[in-house]
Parts: sequence; C-alpha cells; structure tokens
Amino acid sequence: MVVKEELLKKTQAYYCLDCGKCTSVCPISRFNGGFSPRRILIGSLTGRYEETLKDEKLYTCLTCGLCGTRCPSDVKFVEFIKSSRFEGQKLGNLVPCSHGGAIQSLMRIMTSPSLEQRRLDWVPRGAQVAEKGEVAYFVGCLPYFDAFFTDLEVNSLKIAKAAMKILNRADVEPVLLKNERCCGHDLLWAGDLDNFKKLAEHNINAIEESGAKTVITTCAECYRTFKIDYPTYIGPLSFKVLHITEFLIDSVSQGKLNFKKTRKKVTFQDPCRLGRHLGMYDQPRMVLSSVPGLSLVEMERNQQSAICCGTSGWMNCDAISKRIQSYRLKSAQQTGADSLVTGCPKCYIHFKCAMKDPKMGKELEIEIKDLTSIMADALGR
Amino acid sequence: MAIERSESDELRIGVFVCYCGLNISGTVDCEAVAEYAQGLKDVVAASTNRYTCSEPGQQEIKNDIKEHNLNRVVVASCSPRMHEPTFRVACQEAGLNPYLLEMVNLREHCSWVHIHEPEKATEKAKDMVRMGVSRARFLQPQIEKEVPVARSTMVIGGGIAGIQASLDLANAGYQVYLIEKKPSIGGVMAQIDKTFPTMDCSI
Amino acid sequence: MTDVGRHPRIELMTLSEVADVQGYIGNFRVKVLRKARYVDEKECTACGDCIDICPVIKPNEFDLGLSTRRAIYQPFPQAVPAAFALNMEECLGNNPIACGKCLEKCEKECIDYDMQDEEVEIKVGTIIVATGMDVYDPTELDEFGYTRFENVITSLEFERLINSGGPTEGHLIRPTDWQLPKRVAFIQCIGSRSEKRGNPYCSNVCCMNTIKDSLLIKDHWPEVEIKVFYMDIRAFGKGFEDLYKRSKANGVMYIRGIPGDIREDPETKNLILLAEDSNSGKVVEHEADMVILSIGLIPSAENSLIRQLLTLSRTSDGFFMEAHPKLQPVDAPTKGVFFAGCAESPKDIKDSVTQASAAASRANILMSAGKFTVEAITSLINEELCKACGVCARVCPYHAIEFDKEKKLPARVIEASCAGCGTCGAECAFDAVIMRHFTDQQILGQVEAILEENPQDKVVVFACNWCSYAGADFAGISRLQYPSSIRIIRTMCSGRVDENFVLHAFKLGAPVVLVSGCHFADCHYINANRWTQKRVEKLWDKLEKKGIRPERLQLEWISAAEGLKFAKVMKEMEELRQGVTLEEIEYTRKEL
Amino acid sequence: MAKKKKQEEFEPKIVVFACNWCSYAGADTAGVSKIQYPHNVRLIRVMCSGRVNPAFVIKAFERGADGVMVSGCHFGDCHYMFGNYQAKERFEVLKSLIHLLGLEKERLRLEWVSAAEGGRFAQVVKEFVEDVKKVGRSPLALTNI
Amino acid sequence: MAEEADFKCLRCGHQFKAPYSPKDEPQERACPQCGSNSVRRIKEKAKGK
Repeated sequence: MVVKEELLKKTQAYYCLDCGKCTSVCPISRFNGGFSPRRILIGSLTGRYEETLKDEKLYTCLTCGLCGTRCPSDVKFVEFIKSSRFEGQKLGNLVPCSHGGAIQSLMRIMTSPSLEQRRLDWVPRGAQVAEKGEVAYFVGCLPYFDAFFTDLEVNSLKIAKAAMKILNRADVEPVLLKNERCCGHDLLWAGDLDNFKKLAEHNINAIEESGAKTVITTCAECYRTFKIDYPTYIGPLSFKVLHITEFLIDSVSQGKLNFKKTRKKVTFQDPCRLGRHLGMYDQPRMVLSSVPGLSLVEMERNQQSAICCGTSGWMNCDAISKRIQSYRLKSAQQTGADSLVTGCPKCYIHFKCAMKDPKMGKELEIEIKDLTSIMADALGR
Repeated sequence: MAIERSESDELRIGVFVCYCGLNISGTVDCEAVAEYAQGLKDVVAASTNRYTCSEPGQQEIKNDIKEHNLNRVVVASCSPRMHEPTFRVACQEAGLNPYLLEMVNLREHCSWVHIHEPEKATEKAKDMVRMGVSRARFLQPQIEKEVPVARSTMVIGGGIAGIQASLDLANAGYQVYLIEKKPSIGGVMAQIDKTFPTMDCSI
Repeated sequence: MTDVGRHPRIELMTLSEVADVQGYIGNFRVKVLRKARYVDEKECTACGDCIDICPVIKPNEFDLGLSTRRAIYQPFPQAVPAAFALNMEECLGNNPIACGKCLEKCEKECIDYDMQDEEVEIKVGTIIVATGMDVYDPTELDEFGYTRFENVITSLEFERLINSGGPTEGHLIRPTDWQLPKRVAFIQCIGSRSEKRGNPYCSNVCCMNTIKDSLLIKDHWPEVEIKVFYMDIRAFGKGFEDLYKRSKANGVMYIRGIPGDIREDPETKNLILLAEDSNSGKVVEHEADMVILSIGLIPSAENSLIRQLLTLSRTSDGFFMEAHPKLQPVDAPTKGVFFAGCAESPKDIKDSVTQASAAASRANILMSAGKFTVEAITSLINEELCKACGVCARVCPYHAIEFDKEKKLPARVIEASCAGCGTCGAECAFDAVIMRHFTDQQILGQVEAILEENPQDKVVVFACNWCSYAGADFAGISRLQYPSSIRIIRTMCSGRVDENFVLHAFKLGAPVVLVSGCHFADCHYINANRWTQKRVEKLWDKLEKKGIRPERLQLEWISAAEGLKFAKVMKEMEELRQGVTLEEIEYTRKEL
Repeated sequence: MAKKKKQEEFEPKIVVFACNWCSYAGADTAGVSKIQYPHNVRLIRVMCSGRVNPAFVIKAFERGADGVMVSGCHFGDCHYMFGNYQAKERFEVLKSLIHLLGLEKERLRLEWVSAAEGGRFAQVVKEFVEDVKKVGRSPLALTNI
Repeated sequence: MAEEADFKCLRCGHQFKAPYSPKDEPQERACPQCGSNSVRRIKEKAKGK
C-alpha cells in the first residue's frame, strides 16, 4: 500500500532526511527500543504503509509532538499518525484501548442523541450558574473520570469546582451544559472520525443553543479539540474558545481577581496539547506568576522539550507508560518543588495513578495539583 | 498612437512554421497552419520546415527574404527565449533589421501543452500565427546603441573571492577599487585554520 | 592578501561602505563612505606601543570573543593594511578629560582623534559583488544548548581554538576547564537542510570542514575520540573522498543520526548526546567532553543594501540570483555587475576563487572591448503628445526619465539607463510614451488577432517575459497539459500592460483576461510589478462601476520555475471562462 | 399514547454475566429443573463475577442492551475467595456511570445466585425483565439500531 | 496594532482579513484558501452600498 499523496503533502513526510532526531527524543523510544518514529515513517514511505497501518505501534505513539520540535524538515509526524489511524479504522484495526475500552465505549454512548445525562450533580450549592448567557464553561469528562477512577481517588471534579469559583469571583455566571458530550478528542486520536464528528456536532449545537459566545475549558485536550479539530473537521465555530489560563490572564489584568500571598514552590508539567500542539507555554506560567510569592521552578525538560505524561487517548497504557511517568515524577521531585502543577486533567490522573503503584509509588510521591485548582485555592478576598 | 507606418512601406510578411521534428508536428498539423498563414493579409510566403533552427532551416529564411523581398519575418517554432537570437542573426545576415522578426511559440505554448487535443491545438496554432502576423505588421527596425565601458572596476567585499577578483583584474591592467567594511581584508577565510582538501594554511 | 596591499593598481578602501550607485553598465558612479580609522594608515607601522597602554578591553571579534583586544587594535597579525584602527565608540580619548594615552605614546604621531568620515566618488565600468556570507547562529536550536552549555561551540569557534594564531595558540582546550577534551563530538547540518529552523539548503562546506577538523585533531592528539553525527556526508570534490577516507582510517567514528537532545552533566560539564544510529535503529547515549556544531552559511547581512543599490534580486535561499543558473552563473541580472564567492551561493575556497577569476574574466571581456551594446527595447517620448505631467518619471524604477517639474518641458528618456519594462508606457495617460518593440499597436494587434474569431472561447493572458512567460515555457517543457483556450501575449514586464489593452480585450468580447507577472521579490525591473497591481486594482473598480464582474480580470504572480502553477492557473482561467455568459460579453461590448 | 403501545410490544434485550461456579450453575439447575424464565436474557459465562470488567457492561449498553445483570456467588462462597467483593466494588462504579449517563438504575443489577438456587435464578431474571420492561427501550438501543 | 482590511478573492470568492494600511507599499497577496493572487480589497464605501 502506498502512502496517499494527500497525506504526504499535508504532513511533508517525504521531506524526511532520515536523521533520527525524532527517535532520539521520543519518550517511547527511550524506554522501548523497538519504537522509532523515523522507522515508522521511512517504512511507510518505502512501500510498507500497509504494515504501518496494521502494526500496533501505530497506536503506541503518544502524539505528544516532541519529535516535531526537533525535526529539521518540519515533518508533521503527529498529523501523519492521526490520519493513518483514520485509515487503520477503515481497515477495522483493533485499537489497543486501556481499561478494556470502557472509556471509548462511554464516549460512543454519548453519540446517542436521546441521552439525557445527569452530569451536573457536582455543582456546588452556592455556585452561580446561568441557564443562558454569553459564557459557557465546558466541563468535559471530569464527572465520568471521578466515577470511573474511584479507586485512584482522583477527585478531578475539584478542577470543575475550582473553575466555578474563579468564574464566579470574576463576576461571570457561566452556562453549564446539561447535555454536553465528551469533546471527542480520544475517539479522534483513536481514528474514529465518524463518532468524533457526532460528538462535535452535539457539542456545537448545545453551545449554540445556549447562546454562549465564549466557551471556557479547563482541559488541554478539549481546548485543542475545539480550537483545531472542530474547525478542521466540522467548520468554523460561531463562538470563541478560551482556555482557563487565558481567562485568568484577562481577569487578572483587568483587576477582577487577586490572590493571597503564598510561599509555595511549584513546577509545571506542560501538557502536549496545550504546549506543543498550540504553543501555549507562557500563558500558564504567567498565570502562576500572578500569585504573589509563588515561585516556579522548571524541570530539566520543560516547555518545548517537556516530556509527556505517558499515555494518550486512553490507549496503550503499559509498562512503558509507567516508566515515562516515573521518570517525569522524578524530574519533578528533583526540582525541589512542593507540588507538581498540571495543566491537563489527564496528566493529573496519569500521575496520580503512577503514584498508586504498590512498588514504586512511595518513591514517586509529590503533591499534584491542577492549575485551575491551585489558582482557585490562591484566590484572595 | 505614435509612429504610423508610412503608406508606401508595403508589407511583405514571410511565415515559417517549424515541425521541430515531432515536437510540434506530432500534435499540430503544421501544413494546415502554413496554409492558413498563406491566406492571411500581407503574408506573401508561408512554408514549413523540419528544423527551422538548423543551418538549412535558417538558410531557407534567408533565401525567402531575398526571393520574396520580405520585410517582416514570423517564425512559428519554439520560445523566443530559446531561439530569438538565432533567427535575429539570420534576418540580419539576409539584410533585414533583426527587430523585424516575430516569434510564435508553438512548441512550449501549444503542442507540448495540448498533446491530447491535436485538432484544438491546430486551431490554437492558427490563432497564434495570426497574432504573430498581426504584431509583425507593426514591427519597426530598432538600432542597438553602444556605450563606452570605463576601464576600472569596483570589488565589494575583501574576502577570498574579492581578493582573487581584484588581483586578477589589477594584473590585467585595470584600476581596481576594493571596498571592505572591516579594518582588514581577509573575511571569514582568514579566521579558518587549515583548509581542505590540501590541509594548508588559509592566509 | 599582502599582494592586494601593495598592488599599484588596487586601491584598498577598508572601513568603507558603498553608499550610492548611479549610472549604468560601463559608467557607474559610486559613492563610497570611508569611515575614519583614527590612525594614519600609511604612517602606522603596527609597532604595538599604543596597544600596551590602551586601558579599554573588549572582546575580539576576530576570535569570536574567545580573546580580548583593546580599543586601538589590529584585527589579527596578518591584517592588511597592516595598520591599527581605533574604535572611537569604545575609546576614552574622545572625551577631553579622559585618556589620550595612545596619542602620547605614538612616536610617529599617526593617531588623530579628529579624523572624519569622508565620502569618495569613484567611476567604474564594472562591479564585482563579493560580499561573502555570514555563519548561522545556532542559539535558536535550543536542543543543542549552544549558549546554555559552555562546552558546546560552533565550528568557527573551533577554528579559532585550533589556530596557532588564535587565543590558545593552537592548543585545543574545552572552555570550562581549559583541558584537552578526550572525547569530541561534531554535529553536522546545523542550520542547514532544515525547513523549520535554519535554512533549507545544504551549506556545501560543512561536511568537508568537519572532516578537515577531525584530521587536525587526530594529527595533534591521536588519542582524542571523535564522533561525527551526520545525515549524509557530501564529499564530492576533487580529493575530498580521499580526505574522508583518511579521517575514517584515523579512527574518527561517523554515526549516521543527528542527536535530538543534549544534556549537560552539571558536575563534570560533560555533554550527553542522545542519538538514534539510523543504521542500527538503536537510540544510544554518547558522552562527550566537547560538542562542535557544524554550522551552515547564510547570506551576508550586507546583501540587502547592495541589492537595492544595484537592483539585484535574490533566490529563495536569500543569496543573489544570477542571470542564468547554468549559462551565466557569474553574471548579475544587472548588466556590468558580476558575482564572486559566497554572495551568490555557499561555496568553499576553491570554488570561490574559481568564481572570482571567472567574474574577473567576465568583467575583463567588457572592459577590454571598451564598449557595450545596450538594450534596443527602450522607451521614447513623443514630445508633441507629452503634457509634462511627470507620471512616467515617477513610476520609472530606474530613474531613467528626466523630468523638470518647474520648467514643464516634455520628459526625456536616458536610453542607457532604461531597461525597457514599459511601465511608463502603461501609465502615460496621453499615449505619449512609445515603447520600442512593444508598442501599443503591436500589442493591440495581437489582442485583435486573438478575438477576431469566436472571442467567447478564448482567454487572453498577458505574461511578462522573465517570469510568467518563462513559467509557461516551463509548463511546456514539463508537458503539463492545460486547456487550449489560452492565448498568451508576451510583454517584457507585467508593468507594460496598459489599462487600454485590458479594456480593449473586453470590448472585443474576451470573456476572461489574466495579467501575470513575477512575484514581488523577483521583478526583473526592480519593482515595476507594484504598478501592475495598482493598475489591476483600479481596473477592478472601473469594471465594477460599469456593471462588469471584476472577476473576469484576473491577476497572478507566476515565476519562471512555477510551470505547475502556470498550468493550474490556466485550468482555473478556463473554468472562469466557462462561467461567463454570452449575455455578459454582449453587455460588456456595449458598455465599453 | 405511543409510548405505552410500544411498551406492550417491547421485548427487552438483556445481557447476564454469570460466574461459572455459582450463577451459571444456578442457571443450569433452573434448566435441569425445567423452571421457566423469560427468553430475553443472554447469558455470558465468566469464571468469576470479579472478571466482569466495567468495560464489558458499558460495551453491552453501547451496543444497545436494555439491561445488564452481573451475577456471582454469595459472599463467602466465592470460588476465588474475594472475586465477588471486587465485583461489588466495580458495580458501584458502574452504578455511578449509569447514573451520569442518565440511564435508569433499573437497567443494571447485581445478584448473588448460588449453584443450588435454580428457582432463585429464574425469579431474579423474571423480576429484572419486568423492571426493564417498565423503563422501556434503552435510548442507546433506539439510536444504535 | 496593525490595521486590517477585508479582502475578497476573485477566484474562489473567499473573504478574509489581512493587515493593510494605505500608507504601505503594495504587497504581494494570496488568498489563504485557493492561493490565487487575484485578491481585491473591499473598500468601506462598497460595503455601505
């Protein structure tokens, strides 16, 4: 099978110089010598694309984009993988989903139009929520994660509650969508374009019905999906999408929010989606720096060179993932920071999980906080 | 509009359609084009040739200029960017001002780009020849002027290339001005230790 | 080098810049700004007394900051002219109450704080552009840690370190501990062959430079372990392959794979490189004491000014564009100007010298002939029709039209300066400009010939000689197929396309007209195509006012290399043509 | 009303995960004893109720099951000591997920049935089918057909 | 901040915004959708009509 011309053009795959910079930085390759982005690409280009599509390695890639930052030829490897997964889906590939594919099933369930979810039970009693309004807060899968990962005690809904606190404090009464669906990120990256589109359309309709002109999200993946994938696969959006960090920057600069003094030292995990996919490195750091007394120490590999949290799209969570996570957590410990701040609920969950490891867990322990929560906690009077 | 042609100047246009081997004739019916050209106003001679740019091809132009007393020449062959100078010389050798030549680009702009539509290409070729003839009617002799060239040169940059060029020209007897931005000449070359492939000193 | 200094027919002007160039082939008038040296170049014997006493210490640029120099200095020992120079911005002496120590010390009294910059005018017949190149700054390639890690240096810095005239007197040391590095790693293609950061082209010299450097190290210190990380080794020149083999025979390890990441061991300051050996497919960590980034060459920063002054153009890589890449590789598009060395493309010393001699020879041909035949395709003013409005003079990219505003006399063309673009002819509202060999009549004659029969089936395309017409030729050469409805009219420049040509075509029933020319950066006539754009914009407005769809007039920039684009655009033109109704054409005929 | 009409015709599709040692054997007992129970159930044998990954249950719903029952040994009887405790824990997760998705709690059931309880198996199944019939067709079944 | 103006592609009809100032030299423009250079600035007046 020959790689389609369209894909070659879109991803510049044929520009590959075979230099191997991608493989030498790839977090998977570091722990799994059998995995090499370069070889996947070169193999595909030299007439073995079919093999690539059938190979489980197609789903091993974290699509974290670190290879892309190094590539001299600007080969869009992540795009190559994503598009190839669409092809794989057509061939009926069995995607190696973690958790038995339960999460993907949940997402596919959500494509059903007649679903009437009860996803807002978490909303704190005092929170000010609007039925219709200018601003909507897109919660994402947090309620489901909390239900699903009870054994990890992730309590990721803290993030949602924190977001409500921040929004309300900045005099915003957000609309919460009763029937919002998963943004579709994970289905898209597993190659299931059809169901992704269904979810996307549900969400776009729900937001348009709510009358919101601005949608705020606390999830790096939702943000990328709204920002890049919805316009690509669905069409231009009639509303603006903001990551909570952008909202925070605006509110702080307008003097709507202020923070208590603290003496905490934190380090920040750049989520792939926010950082390398969207180039948002400075915004989270700006937000953190607006807390007086909060000091940020960087891990050895940060921003463009940050290492992924080890799993992506609830696929292929294996021993390699754990090793990446423990490597990352150790880097965080080495900074001497009190807490590791994450910018994506998935990173948060994955690290939490790594620390639950009965053998290694204790060695890896460090306080983890999501960016939104740490900001909400720091809010002053 | 300026420069009217004087009435007495009777137009005698010759059209030469080139086969370019099969490059043109493989698509365009050159004979039909020449025949069509023959029927155009002011055209007194139209012919085809297998390779107009060849020595015999050029000779035919020269002969026709003399025989038919041509005062405009239209060559329908390849791009003027390729052979305009060739045919200009041919005209000049036959005593015609080289600027009274017009070229029609049948090869690059017709036969090669419409390989699968020979009929339409032939129609287009006719149109193109008509365009060429139409323009040729208004061509005027031009005279190329000469300007003196001063026997001095300026070399901008005193690196290895600038130094070499300066020395060559100065040794040939010209005055050379070597302009260098830095306090010394030498450029990057002077910073390098040994140089490949001979591994000797750079300065 | 010293030959230059003492040659009787070479006037060496250092610390000088070209300020202005007027005139044309054979007759250039050049203004050169000679900056003050503050030291009498002829008197100074470079004795060095002044240096010993100068209190100002600055990084030495020649050693790339690896050593220091004073405010009064000689760039390097073999400098030509062998005179010192004083950097007045750094000198304290300029200040009346301050230093002045060198002035006292100089026995020959050749230091003069009051020396002034001067402007010199020279007249030359030919110009050789040898502005050279700059080297790539790898700081932006953060993964290699240049500037973050002290023991990561560039190949040019390495040259200074291993040079016996350099700051270490040729002893190879690494910056952190001044010890001989035991393990050295070279990384190739830094800033070269890169689409994203750096430059897309191959810099030509770096492979051989590294091979040479590896041998230099091995010659002096055979025990040093050398690893070269590369993508391809390009050793194509005479004697190059031998050198490559020698390097390998000396034990230099060539590893196919570029490191994606370098870390520094905070204690030893050693560097840990992570690279995939693409032959084995294994990712391996390599530890090195010193890393040398084999940096590429980039166009000289000087180029943009010279380009403007001499009306040159650049290729997409930023180096100067030659008149023809194969057949006139040392000629500039501007006549009488030639290229030598890296100004035109990255090259090694041998190639630079070869090209320099070629450029000298090309210039020699002109100068020994003593005369040159200029372009016959120039413009001419019909003085009877000229209303002395001055538009032609304003739009001329070459300032080849003289026009006196006060006296209101008809404009006059300086033929030797005129390059023949025809923009003046297109802009003149009174048809007072006669564009030789591309007269209005000639072009209108072609328009009429196209539209004589079945005008509704034809697309009229105006194409400039240098780019779009050549692009059409390229489409032909590549056998790219496009619809046969296309009729091309050649003009020297898209700037020649008069409003009248377009309107006349529409009046005669043309469904679609395309005006095409060079991309903005490539215009053969400096910037004449800016006027094309303005004119087309005006025409769109005009057409719309008359109720004619402006879409029927199209504009496209197509370069000589864009045969594919030409064919694509022609297909689009045909699609547009099919969308134009007979009623529309009829309406247009009446309206115009 | 239309809905009622539908209910009359409605025959739910029910997936039962049954552990090899108790519930599956219970179903066998029901069969041996010719105890009648509704035809709507489809039995999937697992070695232990602890084997029932929540993903299985969710997948069943995704594909349009109207109800899913997990059944295993009584506490203390587990052939694998504590497998059924695991099942219980997982069931809680499933309950909250079903709740979030807006599905009726009647659609999901956890039962302990021993090998001897053939009658009980039939009874439980009957009850469950009745309950599911009451809540009607799964909204997912409606769209996924 | 850079001034912006509305542009329309006369090839594919795509409308878009791009930096523009009447003071600037003319620039080479291309339609972000189809790549055509037939890009026309839509002037304020025309919009009002």
